[in-house]
Amino acid sequence: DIKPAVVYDQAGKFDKSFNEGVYNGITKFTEDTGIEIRESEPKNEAQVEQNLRRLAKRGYSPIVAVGFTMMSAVQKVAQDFPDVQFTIIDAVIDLPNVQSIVFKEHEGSFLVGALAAMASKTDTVGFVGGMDIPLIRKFGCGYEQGAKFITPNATVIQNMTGSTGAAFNDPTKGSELAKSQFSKGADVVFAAAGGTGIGVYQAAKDEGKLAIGVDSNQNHIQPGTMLTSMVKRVDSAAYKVFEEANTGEWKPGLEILGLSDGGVDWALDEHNKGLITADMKAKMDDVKAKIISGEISVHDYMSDSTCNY
Amino acid sequence: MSQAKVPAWVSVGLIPLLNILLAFLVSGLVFLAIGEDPIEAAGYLVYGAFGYDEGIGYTLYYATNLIFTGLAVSVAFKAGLFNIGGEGQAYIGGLGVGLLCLWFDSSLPLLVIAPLAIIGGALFGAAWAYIPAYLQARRGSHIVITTIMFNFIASSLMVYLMVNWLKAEGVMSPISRTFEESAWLPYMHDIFAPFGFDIGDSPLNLAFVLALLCCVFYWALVWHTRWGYQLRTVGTNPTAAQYAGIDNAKVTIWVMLISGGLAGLVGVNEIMGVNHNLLLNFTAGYGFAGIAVALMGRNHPIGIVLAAMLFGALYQGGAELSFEIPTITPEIVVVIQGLVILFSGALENMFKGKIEGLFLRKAAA
Amino acid sequence: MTQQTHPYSIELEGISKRFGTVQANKNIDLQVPAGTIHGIIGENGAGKSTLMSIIYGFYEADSGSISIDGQQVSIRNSQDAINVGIGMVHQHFMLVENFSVLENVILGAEGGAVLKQGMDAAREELKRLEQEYSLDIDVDAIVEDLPVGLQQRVEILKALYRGAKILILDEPTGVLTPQEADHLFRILKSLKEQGVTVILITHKLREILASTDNVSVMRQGEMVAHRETSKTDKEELAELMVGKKVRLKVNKDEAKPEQTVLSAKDLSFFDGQGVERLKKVSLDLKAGEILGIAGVSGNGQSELLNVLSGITPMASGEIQFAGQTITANAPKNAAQMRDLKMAHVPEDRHKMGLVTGFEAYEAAVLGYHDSEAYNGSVLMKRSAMLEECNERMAAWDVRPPNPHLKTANFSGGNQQKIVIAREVEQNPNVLLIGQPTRGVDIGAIENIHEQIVKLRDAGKAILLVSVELDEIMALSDRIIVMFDGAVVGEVSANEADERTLGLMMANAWNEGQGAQA
Amino acid sequence: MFETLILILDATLRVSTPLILAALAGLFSERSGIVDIGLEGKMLAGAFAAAAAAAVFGSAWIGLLFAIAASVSLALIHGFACITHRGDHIVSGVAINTIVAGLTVTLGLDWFDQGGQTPSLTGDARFTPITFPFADQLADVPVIGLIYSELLSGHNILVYLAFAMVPLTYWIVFKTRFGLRLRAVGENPHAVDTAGISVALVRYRAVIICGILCGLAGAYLSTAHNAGFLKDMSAGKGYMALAALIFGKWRPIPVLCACLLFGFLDALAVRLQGVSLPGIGEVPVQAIEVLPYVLTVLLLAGFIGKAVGPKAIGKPYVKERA
Ligand SMILES: Nc1ncnc2c1ncn2[C@@H]1O[C@H](COP(=O)(O)OP(=O)(O)OP(=O)(O)O)[C@@H](O)[C@H]1O
Ligand SMILES: Nc1ncnc2c1ncn2[C@@H]1O[C@H](COP(=O)(O)OP(=O)(O)OP(=O)(O)O)[C@@H](O)[C@H]1O
Ligand SMILES: [Mg+2]
Ligand SMILES: [Mg+2]
Repeated sequence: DIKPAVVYDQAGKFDKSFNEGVYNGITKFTEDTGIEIRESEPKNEAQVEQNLRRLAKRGYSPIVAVGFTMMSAVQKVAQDFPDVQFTIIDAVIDLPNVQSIVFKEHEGSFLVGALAAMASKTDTVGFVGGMDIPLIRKFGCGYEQGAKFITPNATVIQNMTGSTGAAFNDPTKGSELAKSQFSKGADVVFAAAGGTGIGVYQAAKDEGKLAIGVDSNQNHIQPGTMLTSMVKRVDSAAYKVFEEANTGEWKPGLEILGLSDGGVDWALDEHNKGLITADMKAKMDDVKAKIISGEISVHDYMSDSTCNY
Repeated sequence: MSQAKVPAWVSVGLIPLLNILLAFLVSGLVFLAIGEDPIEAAGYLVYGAFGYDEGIGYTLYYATNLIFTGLAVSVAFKAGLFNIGGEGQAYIGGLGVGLLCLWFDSSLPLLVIAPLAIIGGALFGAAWAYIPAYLQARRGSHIVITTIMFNFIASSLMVYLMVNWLKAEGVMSPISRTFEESAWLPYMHDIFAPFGFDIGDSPLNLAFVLALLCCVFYWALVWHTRWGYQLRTVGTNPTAAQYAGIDNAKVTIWVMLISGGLAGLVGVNEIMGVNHNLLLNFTAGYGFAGIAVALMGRNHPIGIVLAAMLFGALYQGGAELSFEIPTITPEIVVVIQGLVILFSGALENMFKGKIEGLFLRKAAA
Repeated sequence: MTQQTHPYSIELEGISKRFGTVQANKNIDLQVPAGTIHGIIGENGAGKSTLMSIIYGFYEADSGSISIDGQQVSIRNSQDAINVGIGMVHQHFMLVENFSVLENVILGAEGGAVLKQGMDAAREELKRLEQEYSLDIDVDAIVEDLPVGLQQRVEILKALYRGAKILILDEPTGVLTPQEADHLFRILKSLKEQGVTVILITHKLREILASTDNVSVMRQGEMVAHRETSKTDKEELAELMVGKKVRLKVNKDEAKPEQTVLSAKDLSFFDGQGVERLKKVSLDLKAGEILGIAGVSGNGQSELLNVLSGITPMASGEIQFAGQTITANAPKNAAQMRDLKMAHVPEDRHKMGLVTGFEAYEAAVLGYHDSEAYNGSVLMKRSAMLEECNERMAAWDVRPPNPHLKTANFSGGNQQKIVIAREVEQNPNVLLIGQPTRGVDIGAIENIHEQIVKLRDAGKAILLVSVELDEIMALSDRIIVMFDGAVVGEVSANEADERTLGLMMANAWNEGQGAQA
Repeated sequence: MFETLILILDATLRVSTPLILAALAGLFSERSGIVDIGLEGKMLAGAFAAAAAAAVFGSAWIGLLFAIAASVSLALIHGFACITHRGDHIVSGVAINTIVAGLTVTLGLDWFDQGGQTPSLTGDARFTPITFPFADQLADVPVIGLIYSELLSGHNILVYLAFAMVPLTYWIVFKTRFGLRLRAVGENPHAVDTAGISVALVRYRAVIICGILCGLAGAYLSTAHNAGFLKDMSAGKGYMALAALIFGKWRPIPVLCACLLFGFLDALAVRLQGVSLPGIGEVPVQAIEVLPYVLTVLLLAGFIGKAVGPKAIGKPYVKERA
């Protein structure tokens, strides 16, 4: 049997979003296989490395590191423990014992952008990002493309919550930003902001507007308000890592997950089905097919650090 | 006020010990409240902090930061000033260290960069303390409030600088590029390795020695120089200081410079010793914890080292604890810290009167 | 006014009180006949204030009982005292300075949860009281704007407003000019006529003899004697206070003044609030003389010492000293003045002269800590400091002679010796000395006075500030009187008498025509 | 433009509410002579208790009660240390802030298993906006309509309560017996004592009021402005309130103005983000975020006028010298 472990980033495993996605994945894995997974939630920089190191020393493998903030620590520890398998999500490390998993967030964001434009009555949609980093701009850029694909003259208001890690955990600010976007005419807002999103959804609910969740399927948080969620299947990615490790198929290298392989998607469930008309659904299926087929090419912000498409 | 004196072991030994004991007792109640066994938890705590080489290394690494901030708080205390801005001074001190490393890491050897960065860190920290000090000395602004405000300002400034100027190419988080190894302060385990000692991989680095040197510096400065004499006079009786021709304002300013400089040295440990790049939030509350360290250490360098080790042990033991029992967060250590500050700081008189009275009555009888 | 049901308005039995190791009151008995003025005297620290504070419920006695009008009462806080009709004017006023007179008076007796109606009623009542006792005051004035004499009236009004039948006054005249004091005594008399019992604490035997019916004497926490005022005199009271015969005279020869060593011209000084505390003060100090400065405390003497010694900078004026001209633009701080051989024994040794948290040997170099004698190139020379401290302790008979004892743990007199030794041993050319014997017992006083005279005879110049007229007259060769920040007169020691000086201190002396009314 | 202004002001009211409540809390405490740097901790504890109780009982009002209880308990600890045991006020405040920062997360994790957060609150577990009569109908009336329907209407009860507290505080402090004693005890406790009033009792009452108001501020954070508790969610607001208190020179109306100014800057920062101002260009968000702190320092430096606090503030009341 394998001795797997996971290290969450400093937002903790219950961030209702990214980390929680991983948590859901591994819970399912444990249910399915009975294999316990060691979890660890470091609280500062020193502890990230300390915990990775300690897990490696105790013979855990594979060790999944959640989030780009762990990149440098994983890099160091992976070099020191070449026999241990590491997987990092959302960052790329080029080492023989590290698997890197990244997502085509721009494709998923394009989809929800399109849906937002369809649902908008004002032709104005909003985007609230968390920390102002290229990864989050990638979300915003995809979203904008999707919205303009449906309504070419749509207005897309974009705000970032802040420039530090705290920006992923500031619902108060999220709610203020959302309210300011609503006051500028937006009636659908997409939050790619971790815990900050909770405030955004709350504001949308309070003002009777629509919101779009991110990472996990967040439709259940404010049913009736959540138009959809741009799911980034970190849960199935994590599940897959452990499964492959269990069957001996785990291999290092870069893995990019997008629409075609279900790595990103939009969520339709009982919580939002009342908001999605058959028309919209049909249109969405069409757009999705076109992206997968390559007929629509979505620009990736991180490829050239601009949003020119 | 008495001819009959309370024995020293009572006032510097027994009473503080009772206070800490009480803090731990109440902490135990918190463990019980969250359904954890306090004895088991204490076991992990102690083992994590002192049970193995690496753990000890981590304990001392945390203690290093706390010695710096503890000394910083304490030296200001000696002059009657409450420097609550250690956090910001450490932050800006780290900026100084980082900038020097970034500028010189590829052109100068460690032997030159190290002293440069130490001085730089101290200077930056001191500079950040200068404004509150100046305002207190010359304009009577309350230093507690100004230093708190300067913590916030430091934090905004760092975010601005990191995001707009210092961020490395191609990374997500606002961190600078990693320094060349010529700007890495040697790890203790690397220093000991050639002699055949394996002390376990930990972030403990040469900055620990610097911290100990600072203790000696503090001791000599405060009790054995005329500056120290002036400083203590200002701290205990500012009117007498004026009478003695001591320039209170000047003393206030330079003691805050020293205080800020000491706090700034946290940057040496964190930036040059451990992280090897500039990043946000590396001060992680050490500036505030320094208040507790200074209080518990009774404003004496030996006491401060001991208190810093105690708190370092709490940090490291707490990390161990939450690693072993994931239902316990490391935040519980913050609770213990707070309780220690409460009982040995704010409530220090709770037993004092009674116990001293007991001894006085015995002596009087 | 009140119906007297019992011969003693207040009666104490076996009152004891200890502060830490200080036994401030020891088994005290006292009976105050109703409707009389009862004086209490005693040296500093004898326990007078403590006793009064116990009666007023500010402190709780360790043991003993209090009876009012023959009824034993339990007074555990000031409210209890007020309820049984006791009012007190404290040595240090208990006023909220930025409140109006009215607010101060009603504090604690507001007459309702909302202020409005209580305030209006109080205004009426105060008008009545003011007329009845001729206590004129503007009830809407802010207390800190009032002169001390009026602030004291507020205290008295406070007590009367609460219906006090027993009024305690703790050293009420210490801050008053003789004329203000006279007014106070007239008020007390009219209170007495209305049936109020007055307990009066004062150091001034003159006042006791002039205005009380009975007098009790305290010494070292004990009540040692009671006398009917008409049947005692100054000498007896002084002896009772101190416990031995008192020589009230200082032995000294005629002064032989030489050249002027310090000359001040038109010194001005403003305090933090911008009040002018020194108004163009000029004086000359000659070698070989003691120049005394008399005045009610708070008339600029402290400020004068501080400006002369460089502790606070002057606003304008000029000091000539040791060949230097010191002005507002070319100031010298206290350390620089010391270098020019000016020594200074400050008025308040706790606040200024010592650092009570220091060990004696450290306190013994305060102000001279920069001197080469105590310093190496970087570190201070502890052994040199200790050695010198030991020597001085022996020479000045400081008890206990332990240089490592915390300064706070020496008694007042010994603390004063440490300070005076420190300053005198520097062999200064000018010694400024403020309140040299405040809180010091008679034995030590003699010693200190001797030292001052000895220094003068060695040809040094001495500027002496004291609020004790007796001390000024006993020591000085020349006397300057200060009032409201200005020098209002100068007399030579031979011409000085208490009456003239008293009038000068009240600024009521007109040369040529004698005293005004 | 006018609409934008109204909307910014609307946000200002929301953001400054916890500041106002906490600053008034500090006003009571500090007027009595007790320095309270622990506003932050009390507010955080209140936020946690409110959200936790609201999550369990499903009622924001019950949450509010718990918030007040938690905050008052801390206030009593502060009082016990500073009033009864003459401890250092600042040290006690720092201790309380530290304990609360750790304890809320620890208890939160134990009780709710959500990484120290409380569950998201919905429905009655939150204070919801109150819409004034005819607000919707009047919305289209020029100027007045907007002011009435956007700015004045549509806040939750705690916002209105906070603003009502300002004149109430003024009245209590300056027009009542308690207020007179409160002010006196902060200026000269000896005078209060000799007037037959217990200094400790007045001060304890003051810190209890302080606790109640901090509890309100905390409850606002977690059950009105947000929908749940989050680690460190007070985010320095307690310190800002303290700054506002000094800025406002310990007087209710100026304190209100200071809070509104800070709130306005905060609301403005959200809206100025990424906006390019004519002549200045794009202002870094950090520059706006830092304004309240810089303003406070400038005030303290005496450039705007000296802030002189109650005279006996921070000094333990001792009758018997030790
Ligand atoms: N609050 C206190 N705490 C400790 N000791 C005190 C306190 N008040 C007075 N004492 C001590 O008690 C003794 C008596 O003091 P008290 O003030 O009663 O003297 P007093 O006769 O009023 O003197 P004075 O004439 O100087 O006013 C002194 O030794 C003094 O130091
Ligand atoms: N303010 C004070 N702080 C601490 N201790 C004090 C204080 N005042 C007095 N004492 C203590 O009380 C004792 C008695 O002091 P006090 O000044 O009444 O002595 P004394 O009997 O008058 O002696 P002396 O004749 O030397 O003045 C001293 O030994 C001292 O330790
Ligand atoms: Mg007295
Ligand atoms: Mg004495």
